[in-house]
Amino acid sequence: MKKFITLCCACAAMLMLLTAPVASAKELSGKLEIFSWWAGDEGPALQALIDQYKAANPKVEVVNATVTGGSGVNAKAVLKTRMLGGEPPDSFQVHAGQELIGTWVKADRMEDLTFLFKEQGWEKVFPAGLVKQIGTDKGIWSVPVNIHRSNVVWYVPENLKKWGIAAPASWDEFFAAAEVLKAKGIVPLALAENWTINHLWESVALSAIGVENWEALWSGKLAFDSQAGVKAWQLFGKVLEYTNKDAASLSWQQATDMVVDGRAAFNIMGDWAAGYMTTTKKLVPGKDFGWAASPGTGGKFMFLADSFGLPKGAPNRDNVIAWLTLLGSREGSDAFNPLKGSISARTDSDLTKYNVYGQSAAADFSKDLIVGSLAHGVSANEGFMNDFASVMEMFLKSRDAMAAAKAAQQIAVKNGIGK
Amino acid sequence: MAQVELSKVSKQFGATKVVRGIDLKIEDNEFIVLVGPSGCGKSTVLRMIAGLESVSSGEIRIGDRPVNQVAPKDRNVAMVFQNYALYPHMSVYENMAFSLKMAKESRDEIERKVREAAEILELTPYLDRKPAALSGGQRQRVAMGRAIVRSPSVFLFDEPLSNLDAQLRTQMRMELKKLHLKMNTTTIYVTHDQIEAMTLADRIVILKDGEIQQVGTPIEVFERPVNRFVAGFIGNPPINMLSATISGAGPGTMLAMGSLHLPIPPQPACHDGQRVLAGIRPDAIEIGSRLVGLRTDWHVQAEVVLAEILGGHSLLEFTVGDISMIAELEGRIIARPGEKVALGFDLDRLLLFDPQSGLALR
Amino acid sequence: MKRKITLSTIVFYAALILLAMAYLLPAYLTVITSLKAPVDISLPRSWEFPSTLNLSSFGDAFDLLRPNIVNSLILTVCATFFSTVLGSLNGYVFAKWRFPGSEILFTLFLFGMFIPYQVVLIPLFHTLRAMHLYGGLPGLILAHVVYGLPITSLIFRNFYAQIPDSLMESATLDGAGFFSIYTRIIFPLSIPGFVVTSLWQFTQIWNEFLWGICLTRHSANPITVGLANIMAALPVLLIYILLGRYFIRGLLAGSVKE
Amino acid sequence: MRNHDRIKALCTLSPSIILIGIFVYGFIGNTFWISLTDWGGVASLAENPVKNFTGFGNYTELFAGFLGGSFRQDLVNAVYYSVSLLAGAIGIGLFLAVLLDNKPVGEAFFRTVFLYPMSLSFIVTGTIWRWMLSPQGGVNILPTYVGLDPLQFRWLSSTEAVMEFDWQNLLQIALYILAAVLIIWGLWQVKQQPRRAMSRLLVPGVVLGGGAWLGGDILPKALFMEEMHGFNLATLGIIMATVWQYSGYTMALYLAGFTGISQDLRDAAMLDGASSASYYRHIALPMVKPITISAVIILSHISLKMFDLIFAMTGPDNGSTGHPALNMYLTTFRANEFSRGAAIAIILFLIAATFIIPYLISSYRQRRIR
Repeated sequence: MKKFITLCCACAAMLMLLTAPVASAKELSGKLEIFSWWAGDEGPALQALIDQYKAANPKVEVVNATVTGGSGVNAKAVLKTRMLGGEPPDSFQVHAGQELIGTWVKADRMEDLTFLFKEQGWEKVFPAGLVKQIGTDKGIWSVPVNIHRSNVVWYVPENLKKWGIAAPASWDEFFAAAEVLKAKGIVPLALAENWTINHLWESVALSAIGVENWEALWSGKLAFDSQAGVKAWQLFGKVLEYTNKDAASLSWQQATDMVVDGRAAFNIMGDWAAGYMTTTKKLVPGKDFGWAASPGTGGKFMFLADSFGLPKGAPNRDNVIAWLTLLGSREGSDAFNPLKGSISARTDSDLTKYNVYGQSAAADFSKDLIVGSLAHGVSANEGFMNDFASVMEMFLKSRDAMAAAKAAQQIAVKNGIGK
Repeated sequence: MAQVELSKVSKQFGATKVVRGIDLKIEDNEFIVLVGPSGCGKSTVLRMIAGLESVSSGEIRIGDRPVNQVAPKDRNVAMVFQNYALYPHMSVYENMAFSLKMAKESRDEIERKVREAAEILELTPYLDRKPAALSGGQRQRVAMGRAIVRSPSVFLFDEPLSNLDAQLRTQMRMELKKLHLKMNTTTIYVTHDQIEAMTLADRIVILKDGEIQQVGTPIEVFERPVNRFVAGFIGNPPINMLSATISGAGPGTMLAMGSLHLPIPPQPACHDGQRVLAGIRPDAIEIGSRLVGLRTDWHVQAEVVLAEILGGHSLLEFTVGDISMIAELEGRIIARPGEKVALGFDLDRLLLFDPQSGLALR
Repeated sequence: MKRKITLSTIVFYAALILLAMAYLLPAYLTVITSLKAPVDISLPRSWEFPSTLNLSSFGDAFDLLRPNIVNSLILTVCATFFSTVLGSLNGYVFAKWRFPGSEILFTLFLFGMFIPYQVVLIPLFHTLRAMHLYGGLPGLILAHVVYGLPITSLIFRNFYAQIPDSLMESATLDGAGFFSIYTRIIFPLSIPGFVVTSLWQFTQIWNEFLWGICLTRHSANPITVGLANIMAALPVLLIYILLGRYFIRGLLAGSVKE
Repeated sequence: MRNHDRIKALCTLSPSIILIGIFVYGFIGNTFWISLTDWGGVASLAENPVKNFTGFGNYTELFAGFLGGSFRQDLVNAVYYSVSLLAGAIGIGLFLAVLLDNKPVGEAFFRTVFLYPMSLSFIVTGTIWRWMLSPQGGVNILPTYVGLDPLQFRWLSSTEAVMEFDWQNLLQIALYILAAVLIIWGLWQVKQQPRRAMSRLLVPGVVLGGGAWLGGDILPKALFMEEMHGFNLATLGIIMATVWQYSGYTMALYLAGFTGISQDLRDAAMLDGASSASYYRHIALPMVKPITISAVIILSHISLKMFDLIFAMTGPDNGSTGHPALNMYLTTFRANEFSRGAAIAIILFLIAATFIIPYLISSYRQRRIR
């Protein structure tokens, strides 16, 4: 049976390889505008994809429209004005999950891509859990290009050895280690500007309430101000005590620098930090820096994924379909992800192309329990995300777990979480 | 060649009446000077003639043509402004040529007219200069040149000399007069300087509060002012104005000013005991050898307050009894304060005014 | 006369130099940071000189930003041109051709200078969309021209108010009308006004961010959007230094005389 | 007579009138209308989004609602921010102008140094100052170069606040402020018109203040719970950056004003025995009062629409340095609450209007007199 599936996959792959030249034989021309926030460090990865696309479709002029700005805040705003202005880009980057469904699918702005998934056989090569995040009962709405892991703790092994501690598997272990570090004048946990605080919250909350409760929260089955919800905030409050006080004025890179420079012991950040440390800081993964699942989340993989969709009214529909086909292909995926520092969303990627970290993440992805990230648009819609920032702000000021939990429940109701 | 006629011309800005029903006829080739204190409406009259202000009521005619509705450029008038209004970005030549250019005259014609005007005004060497590179007097001449080139039927001058220093002003005043004699164009000239008015005008129009007080030749307005205002406004140093009482009549008429009693010529317009204002021009007071020509009962002993020598003539401030006056005297008077001198009044030139209405009594 | 060096002169110059240094610090930081290689950049050593000079970030930034620089130049030049020309005509009317209600109208114009751009953002892109101008440079130019009108009209009005009325009257007597007075007398005299206004507009438009990001598609993004620090600041800085004195005069004309 | 030209003048103006009419007044009206609807939520980005009229719901939500807390803090920030910016930029600008007015050697150089920040984009300024004020680098470590300990202040991330008040008592506080304004105004007027000052200003002021103090408990509360807002110390960094950028501008304004004062006047003051300080205090400053007024107007306008600088310096979600203009952007384009964003924009606009309308009216009157 398994063999049969593998065969099918191989056939599909063959077919795809065959169809690709067919597509270019159609001689696509005109333009293709790709809208994303991948500038700077992430630019080369996107460029690799574009280069492949250009090679296959030399007559198409690719417009690489990037809008800079932390985790796409600007890009999302620009995208909205463009959609409202009736000028959708041909294809745009969007986080898989509620950021896609809650905003664009609900507003009926996307084209159903089920046909493409069927044609390419993607329903089999992408993990079902992931396809669930980009689809509704009415269709599948985007093509995922990568998987990032959110719950990773980063450290420098040499430093830990020097300080006489180990990477903590639970928060209790962390607190014990933190006391040691504090006495040495080392910041136990490096933190940066606000969105990274949300990022930390999701890792802490996941460890506090577990996978089932986490999913129950977002399906509306568990209230935010339930006992579990309050527990998450309490633990989070305790963790915050071990972070640097100047967090809000640092970028996430600067927080990572603190770990690299030995000013801090740990940093919880998505695995793009691995990309930053290897590419920009020229460090060797596994040797110069180490990683583990964030405390209390071993065996759990909190993911976020970038995906591209086809908006209704896209000016160059055929070119977009060729683009999406490339994104979903194994070749495209394996060209992009090693550079981006993420892993492929496909279950059949060529792991030899990835570095040590990528290989370990891919291994985890295939065996761990998968949950969606809050901070990166998987679990909740944008309205909730925006209001959650206010709640977080309130909590940072008051440190009142009960009040924060209650507030979170209110905004969940307001924004229709689980509906 | 044009006469200018104003009939019942008024101007109102909102509720304020600036000009109140003026009637004035200016003859062809005449040089008319409008004088009056500031705010009397003289500039407004000029600007209405130019067409820069609309007329609230009444009519203005230039030549025989009513011009109330005629655009300024079509009135064939030229104006010289107080600040000259030279276009700073144009050379002297271009400044003078501008109106001709606007009137679409041919290049040769413009060249000829500008050269001619420049010749008259001795501006030929400066034709390429910008106004900023000229002296005050030269700028003044360019402003005049700009007016001349159009050979307008009426010249309008709005205090053209007030921005010049005293010496230059006298010189330009004379040039202006000579120019008028040469060009023979109807000229309307506004000033608040009565010396300019006296020296330039064929006839002077004295305005106050938007109304004409008197129109007349310089001598007329000086010697026979129609009211106290004109008498006081014209003449420098100003007329000595004293309250007085008339007594007697006919040949025995006497004038009492304080403790001073003087016989005066018969005043048919006055009656015995009438209170009047007596005006004695400073130059109607004599001293020394010039006393000989005066009746002896017009001689008085005066006490010197201050004597000022102004070159060829002198000003003497003095008291007689309890009244004090100023005299303008020929020659250099050297007198110490407190010194007694003999003076004489030429009471043939005495001017009498009604203290209430201010009108001349004659 | 030779200045005596007194204690107060020393204090005076010390204060001046210290302040100048404080003002220059951020510039110093920017320059040395942009000369460092990425590995070299770290917070605790932010004030130190780069260990090796690295000019590549300039080249990289320039390559990356070339289209944005071109967009910004087109945008800034066009918008500055139209808004100053219109502003000059408006200022001419407001200063020299007053009519009943013109002062109220002018005040209503000025009001547009003070509205926060956020207030008009949503209707603005709806309107541009309806006009088929959304996304490209023409739409952005239109927006900058319109919202530049109040300030340019104000600067020119104040500038023209200084030109004596007698110049206008003289030209009227010389036979010039509304447009010929403008083209032959007023316009040639307003070169300094144009310099001042264009500089103001140039700076404003070049530096504007919110609309740049919200009203254009990628290919029309101005430089602030495709930003890299020092590159975005340089042209303005250069122009500014060269024409500094006009700049100051312009600021004054726009704000003081009112 | 000149009707022909008048018509030409009006025609010249008409394109601008139409453009300003639509783009300024029409758009403000449109935004106001949007703020009265419920345009927002999940389907707000549909081709033809549903918009229902809801009256002033968005406004009450912002001022008294549960989730308006961050907006309220932003509003308080904006007030403190504006006041500090005015004080800082005008104070320093004036000081610099006085220094340069004394014609030091290299005046042109110094003037350029102080003015150059003004030509930068806020995005640039923000990025530079983010570096300058990072706690482990920038100005904090400057003292180490002269052998001192580094500063520990967290410029942009401090969560401390001073001068806090409870938004719940908004009404009472508003009454206090009103009373204070009346009393101060009254004291100022008491010399010229004692009776009017007493009856119209002082007495009502005292009554109002006393009433608010005594009856504080019965006044309706703005919120259902306590909510403290104050001057967040983290905004100090933003204020410093803005002052850095704009004090040169006020300096230029004042400097030009000082240069415009005739040398005669200055000489006269010196002969009258005025010291340098009292010359500025009694002669120069009163003479450049219109400059102060326009600087206040321009700076408060800038501080009210502050968006890019904060965005670049502390990022979008840093609550303690938030600002209504930034909040509007996030509410509209991240939370998709278009009507709420419009309401924030209108509130911003109204605040700006309270500054600007009196200024425009007075300048209009001045022009009419002329």
